[in-house]
Amino acid sequence: MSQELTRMLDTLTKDIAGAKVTLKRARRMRIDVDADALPALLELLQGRGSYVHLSAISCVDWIDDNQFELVYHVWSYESNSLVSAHTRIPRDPGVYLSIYDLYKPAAFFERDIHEMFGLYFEGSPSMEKFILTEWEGPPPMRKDFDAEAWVRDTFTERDYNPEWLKELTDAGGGIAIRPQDIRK
Amino acid sequence: MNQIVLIVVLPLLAAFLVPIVARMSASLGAALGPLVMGVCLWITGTVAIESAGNAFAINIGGFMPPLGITFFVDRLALLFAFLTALLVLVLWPFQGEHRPREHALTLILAAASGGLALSGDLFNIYVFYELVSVASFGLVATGRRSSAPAIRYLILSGFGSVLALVGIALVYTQTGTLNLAHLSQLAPTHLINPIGLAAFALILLGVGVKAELFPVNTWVPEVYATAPNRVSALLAGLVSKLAALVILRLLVLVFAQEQALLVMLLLGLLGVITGELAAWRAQDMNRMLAYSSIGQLGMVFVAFSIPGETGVFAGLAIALHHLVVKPALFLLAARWGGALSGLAGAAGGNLPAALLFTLFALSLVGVPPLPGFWAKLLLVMGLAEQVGPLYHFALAGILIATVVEANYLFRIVSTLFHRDSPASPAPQKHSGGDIATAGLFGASLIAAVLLLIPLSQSLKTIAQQTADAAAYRAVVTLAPTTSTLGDTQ
Amino acid sequence: MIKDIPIIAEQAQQPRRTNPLAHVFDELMNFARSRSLFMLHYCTGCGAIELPPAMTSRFDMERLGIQPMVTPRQADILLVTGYVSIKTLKRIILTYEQMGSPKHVIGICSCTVNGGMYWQSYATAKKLDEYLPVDLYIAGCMPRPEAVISGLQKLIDNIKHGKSDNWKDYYQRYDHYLGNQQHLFGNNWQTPTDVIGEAREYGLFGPQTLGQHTELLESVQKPLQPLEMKL
Amino acid sequence: MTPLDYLLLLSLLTVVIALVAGHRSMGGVWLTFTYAAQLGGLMLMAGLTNQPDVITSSLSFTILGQSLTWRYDALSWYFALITISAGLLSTMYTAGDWGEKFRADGGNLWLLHVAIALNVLSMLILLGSGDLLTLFIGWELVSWASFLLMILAGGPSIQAAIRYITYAMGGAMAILAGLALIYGHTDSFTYPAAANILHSLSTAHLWAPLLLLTLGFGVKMALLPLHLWQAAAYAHTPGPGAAFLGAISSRMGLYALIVVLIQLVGLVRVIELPVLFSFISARDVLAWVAAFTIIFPTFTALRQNDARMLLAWHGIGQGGYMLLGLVMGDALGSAGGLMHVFNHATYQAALFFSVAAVVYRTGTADLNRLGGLVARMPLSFLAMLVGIIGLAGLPPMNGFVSKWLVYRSLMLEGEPLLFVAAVVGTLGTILSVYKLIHNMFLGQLRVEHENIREAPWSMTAPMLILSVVVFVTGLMPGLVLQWIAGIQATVGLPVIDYSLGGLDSAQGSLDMLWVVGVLFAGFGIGAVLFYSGGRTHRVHQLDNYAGGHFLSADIRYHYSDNFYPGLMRLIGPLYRYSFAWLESAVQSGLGLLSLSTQGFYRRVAPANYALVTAVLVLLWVML
Amino acid sequence: MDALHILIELTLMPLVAFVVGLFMVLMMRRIAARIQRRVGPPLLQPLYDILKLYGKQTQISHGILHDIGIIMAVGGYIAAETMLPVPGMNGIADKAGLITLAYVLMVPSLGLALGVGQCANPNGSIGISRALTAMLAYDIPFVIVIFGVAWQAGSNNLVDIIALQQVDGIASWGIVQTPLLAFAGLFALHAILGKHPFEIYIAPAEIATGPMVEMGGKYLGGLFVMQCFQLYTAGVIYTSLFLGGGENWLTFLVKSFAVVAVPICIAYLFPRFRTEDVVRLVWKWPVMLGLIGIAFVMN
Repeated sequence: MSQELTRMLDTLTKDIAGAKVTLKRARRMRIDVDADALPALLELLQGRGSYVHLSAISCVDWIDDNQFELVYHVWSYESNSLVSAHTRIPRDPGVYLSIYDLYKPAAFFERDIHEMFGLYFEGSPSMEKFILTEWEGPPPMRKDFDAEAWVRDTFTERDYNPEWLKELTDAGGGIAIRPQDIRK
Repeated sequence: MNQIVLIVVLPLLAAFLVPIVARMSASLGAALGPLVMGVCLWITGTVAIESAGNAFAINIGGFMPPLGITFFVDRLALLFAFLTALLVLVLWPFQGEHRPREHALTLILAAASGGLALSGDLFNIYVFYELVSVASFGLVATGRRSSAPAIRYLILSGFGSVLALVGIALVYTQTGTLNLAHLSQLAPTHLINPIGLAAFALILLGVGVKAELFPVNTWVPEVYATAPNRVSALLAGLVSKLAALVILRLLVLVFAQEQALLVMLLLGLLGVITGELAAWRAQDMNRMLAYSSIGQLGMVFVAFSIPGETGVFAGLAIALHHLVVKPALFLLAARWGGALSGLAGAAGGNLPAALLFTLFALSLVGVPPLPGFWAKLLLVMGLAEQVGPLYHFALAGILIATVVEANYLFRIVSTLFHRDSPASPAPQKHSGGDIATAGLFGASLIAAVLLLIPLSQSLKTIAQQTADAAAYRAVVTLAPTTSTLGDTQ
Repeated sequence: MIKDIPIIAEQAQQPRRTNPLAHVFDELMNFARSRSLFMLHYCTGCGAIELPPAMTSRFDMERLGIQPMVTPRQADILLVTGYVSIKTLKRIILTYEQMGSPKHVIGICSCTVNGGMYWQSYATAKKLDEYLPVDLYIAGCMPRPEAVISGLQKLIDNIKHGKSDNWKDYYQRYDHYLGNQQHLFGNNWQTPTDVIGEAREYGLFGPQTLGQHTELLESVQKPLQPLEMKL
Repeated sequence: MTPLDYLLLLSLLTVVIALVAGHRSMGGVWLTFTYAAQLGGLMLMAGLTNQPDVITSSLSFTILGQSLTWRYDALSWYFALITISAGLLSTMYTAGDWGEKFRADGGNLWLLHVAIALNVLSMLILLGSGDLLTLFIGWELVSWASFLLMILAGGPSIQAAIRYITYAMGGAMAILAGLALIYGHTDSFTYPAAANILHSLSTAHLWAPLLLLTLGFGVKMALLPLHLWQAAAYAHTPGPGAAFLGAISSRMGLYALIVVLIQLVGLVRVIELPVLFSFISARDVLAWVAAFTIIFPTFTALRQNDARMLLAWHGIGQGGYMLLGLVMGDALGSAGGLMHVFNHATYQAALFFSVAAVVYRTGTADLNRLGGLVARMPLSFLAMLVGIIGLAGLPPMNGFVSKWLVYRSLMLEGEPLLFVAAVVGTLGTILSVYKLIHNMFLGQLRVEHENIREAPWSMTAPMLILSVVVFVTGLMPGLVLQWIAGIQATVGLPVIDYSLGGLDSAQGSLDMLWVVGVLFAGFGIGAVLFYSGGRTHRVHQLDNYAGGHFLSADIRYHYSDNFYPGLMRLIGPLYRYSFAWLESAVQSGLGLLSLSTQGFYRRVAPANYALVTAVLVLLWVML
Repeated sequence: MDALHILIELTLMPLVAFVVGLFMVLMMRRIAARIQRRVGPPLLQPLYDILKLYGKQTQISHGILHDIGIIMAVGGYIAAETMLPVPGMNGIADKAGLITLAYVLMVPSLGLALGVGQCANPNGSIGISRALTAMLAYDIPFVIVIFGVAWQAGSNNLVDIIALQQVDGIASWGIVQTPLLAFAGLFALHAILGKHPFEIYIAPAEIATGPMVEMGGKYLGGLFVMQCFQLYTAGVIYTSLFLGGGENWLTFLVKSFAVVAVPICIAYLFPRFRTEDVVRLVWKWPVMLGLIGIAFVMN
């Protein structure tokens, strides 16, 4: 079954340059594809491969590679299988195409990704604030955003050194942070 | 007092003179007709004063009835002669297209109408009736759109004449006389039978054509809608009443029998109901007025079908009221043709006309204290006094018809006064003459309210005199031979 | 487990009324207050799940005169049961300000104390008492019903002895709280409740009721005047 | 010259002044004074309420053999009092700023003044009718005067007025037929003759005139199923005109019914009169008609979204209480029914005034476009509050007393179902009037109404006067009951044993002085309790619980549309079977008939008819 | 002397009502607790609640009508209590009668409705809309019962009705004489109390306690006082109509508490009905039984 699926996908993507189909698990395939070929791939998947349901779009910040990885999870109700289309785009300028015209639910996912990663999707119906209506800072899920530093800047810490804890610490117990865990 | 004959003769003469005179001098030709009618008016007035309410008979050429031509002059006849002259004068076609012809026809109509009011024998009545037909046919045909309706009118009218003639013939075969007084003497013995009744029915249907009696009135809406409004006013106001007057005379003097009354009642009631119902859905004002006229005339017939003086009283009251109101309404309708919805807001430019219309509508519906109410009250009282389900049925029919009448009339009134309608092309203003004439009618209506008590009394006297067949017989001195013939049979 | 948070500012302690009758009356009212606590449990996080057991047959809060209520107008205690995201905090402040004084705030779960397991999240407020005068924290992740009830009893004791007047602190140091709120929510922050007006009405002014933050508030706020009847 | 002549002359003078000066800005003020003079003239006749006496007018005619006379007795006096007062207050209301605005908006103020003056005059004439003919004449005058008042606003009122006049003419013709039947038996229109003949008629013969007259007068009272015209006709009349109509106009039907049913036929006879082929009596029929008149219009009012329509529908419903009380025929019921006429006039006028004031300020009476006005128009609110308490029939207002009398009578007469029907009506009224006051005056004030002000004094004064009357006559119903007792003595009903506070009876008395006193003492204690609590702080209306949501002025935080969804889910489907189908059926039937008769007249070959008829007649004659 | 006497009565009757009402509220909460296997509140809990609410230091008002609403709600009940005869005191019962009482009892609801309206909170308005609908439902069986009892007694004076029932013991009680009416009355009483399953107009989780949504401090305190009066009134009316009133204070109180206990015991076993279901239910069974009861009475 899975073999058939892979074969089917291979056939489907043979025209798309650089598309690589991998079987992750039963009924779970991964396709790596170039950024400029992704819309074509999704169109094929939706139109000919019966992957009509966009489950989610996820984003990974590969800060070391200076790339965002976008993963489009599409589901087929006919073959009951999930295809994750992986593509990578440069972090800078962080602009990509919207697939709103293929999958309407993409609007929400893209808006969310825009809010969390600062990635801009051209053609998406709305790039307004979505959930973080109060948030003024940088996109919080980017790896170059240091949440802890932000928290330290924004909030004060509570010093909590009651007597009973002191006794425990003196006795060698209590909360201890290993030296390598302490962030500068 | 014999000069009363002149009211028939003079207009007739003038009618023949008018074309000639008009050829010589247009203005004189135009003035001749009104002048003659004025003279008639004056004659009638003097005769009325001289006779002081007493009836008298005139035998034309000195021949005694039943052989000669008899004019019978009582209060009713004088009243109608007077009203004829007055109405013709008031509704004189000052601005017609073919003036001499119209004037001549109008004069003939006046003469014939006067004759109808005065005639004392059936044959003359038939002759004058025919004359009226001819004149009115001519007048109707002067309208631009009225040729087809006029022909229908002619056919129906002719058919009616035939029926009436057959009826008269039947009467003659039964009695050998056509003098009303004589017939009145002979009726109890000769005409209270199926043949007499048949004669009555035929005459009723025949004369009924003019009187807008139920089944023979189908010409009415079309003719009134297309004829010049002054002609419609004359026909609806005057001619129909004269025809009704003839029927009244016959009913009182000759055919005073139950079945005859019954036929009248039925046909009258049908007239009321169909007329008012048809008017309810009428789409233009002239037709609506025509249908309404049918209804009102039906009411007159219902009233006449009440035996005795009450019925005459009520019928006369309704007829006179209608005679005042309907011509005025037709005059007002002159510039309010076309679809009723087009009249929205017409009161804006024409407030007097709209107010007059409202007044007449109120009176027509019978709102106290306007005369229409009292006339209707008389009818209601008369019907209520009668026993028999048919009379009560008629009462119900008339009252329901009144409701329908109120609805459609006041739908129009509200349309007239509708203020915030989209700007439709404003209807033309009425000519001053029409408004003035209608105003005259309105004023007379108001005057009637103020003079209600004396008016009602004099009308009651007229009704008494009219309903008294014996007095009629007493006035007309019959030739001895025929009277003995009547006695012996 | 349960520790008092000391009142942050020294309060302008109201002088005890000298009239013995008034004293008795005050004591009576304090007692009645302590025995009748209507709570509004603002279910922000996981701690809310521990409240139903505390209310129902096993533990039965009603023994202590504690009843759940649904609107802030009726409530005396605001129970904040779990992490407080910044968005939620706005609603909590709105709700708190709509409650009638004397009112008490109880922070339940560690998250309200110092952020708990969300200590480094950009989305949650860490210390509730920076924004609202918290009377009592019930720490734990999550505290069990016994702990909740024990905490409530502690609060009852405090109220009975007239020691739980933190709500006055909100009026008296409004500028401080407002400053913290503005720090988090931006300069346009405004609640529909006119706290300064209330403080003025009830004579609850303190030295820090007004300050630079309230000035900022007054410069941006939309009108809050009640609708007076006009003839 | 008798006092009645003075009164009628004064009324005529009012009409003349309205005609001459109605368009002037001071015209309204002068008219107000003339109405006051009329009231004074009426007070000259106040002695009528003490003894069963009659004041005749020196005006009388004899037309067509019938004499027309006019006279006043206690009944006429009572109704005239309400009529003139309604005219007075309506004109007072119109005289000031309302009239100016009405004129500025393109209304015909002159016509409004004339119409109200004509209405008052015609009603006074009707109330003075001394025989059946004058009754009918007065009736017609009243009908057409109301028609004038209804139609003068133009616009949607025209449809309503036409509908009204059709119903009214139908009613008038039914009356005329009834009178004709009586006349057919007596040849006279005088009351004694009519009473004689009505007493001697057999049951079967009595039914026809009775039915016709009741139907005819019932149209004006808007008894079911002849009620469809009223609400729209009244509601679309301009403000004070609607108040006037709502206060008194349809009560003329009740007056005439009292004259016919009680004075002429005698209530005892009506009570015993059996319905043919059944086991119920005429009273049962009337009482159930009244009961349905209470219920259906009241629940129709519940669905209205226009304040004026809502009030107008209630006006119909309240008419049912009057008739219901009257046909019970005992002292309590008839007193309740009669007193309700006064009470209804007072609170209904106050309500219409209040609504008109709101329309004056806001330009709408749509219940979904108002709200929160109590902060801006407190006096109008007060008038409406008093009015709705009266309308709903709750203590301490006068509406309670009259309804109490009706309830009590129904209890004593042993009519449980009617009693329940009456209570259902009251409960429906409470629901509906709460919706009215809530949607207009309570709840959220809309942004666009932030800056409106209270209506001017010329408008608030009449409503406050009425509010005071509503309260005072609720506190001391004896003031009105003394007139009622006079009427009962005059028309031959059992006389109520009243006291200043209400009623003394062994089977349960009512003393409003005590009830109201205790109620207000209760309020006093409540107030003491309330104000002994902590100080209150007034807050902005947006400082409101919304589940933590931040409210802003542009968010409509107000509950107005479909106010009783639960109830409507249950009884909503029943509204589909309304009486409108009856009317439309009659209308389309008439249309069909009309079409066919027109078809008859459109035939091309008319002579055929003549021929056919001639042949038919001849056949009939021969056979 | 007479005036003084009646003044004392008028003062005492509401006071008694309030105190008894407090205990009725306590009983209600205790019963509810016991049904749910809880301990329930202490003895003076209702009093504590009221004291605390009146003693709130900041209270918000939405306008004068908000205040007047509460005053009317409490004051109306205070007035109504003087029309309910208790052993030894008749108050103004013979000047008002049953119908008046029934209508005076609507005044507090109206006052409350006005106050809630001024709050400009739709939850409150929705609550009032439902409460009024419920009133439309339960008042019909209630007036049927009133009619039946008044007809049976030949008077609508509560004093007479009570006296008639005390003529010969239990046999002359309304509940024995007219059991159907008594049952319909109990049904109506349950609905009047507005406890489950008829408490859709409160619906805490849905419309945030409806009419009470903006009521805090002494406003809510006033409503708590009103609840005391309400329970008392309901219990005493029913006792007077069907249980022969009170021969003495002991039996009077026992009967009244017993009457209130019945619906409460039933109430906490049920979830709640929707509005239209309340109307449908109440218009069906108690109305039917009441009418049958009247049919029996009137024969």
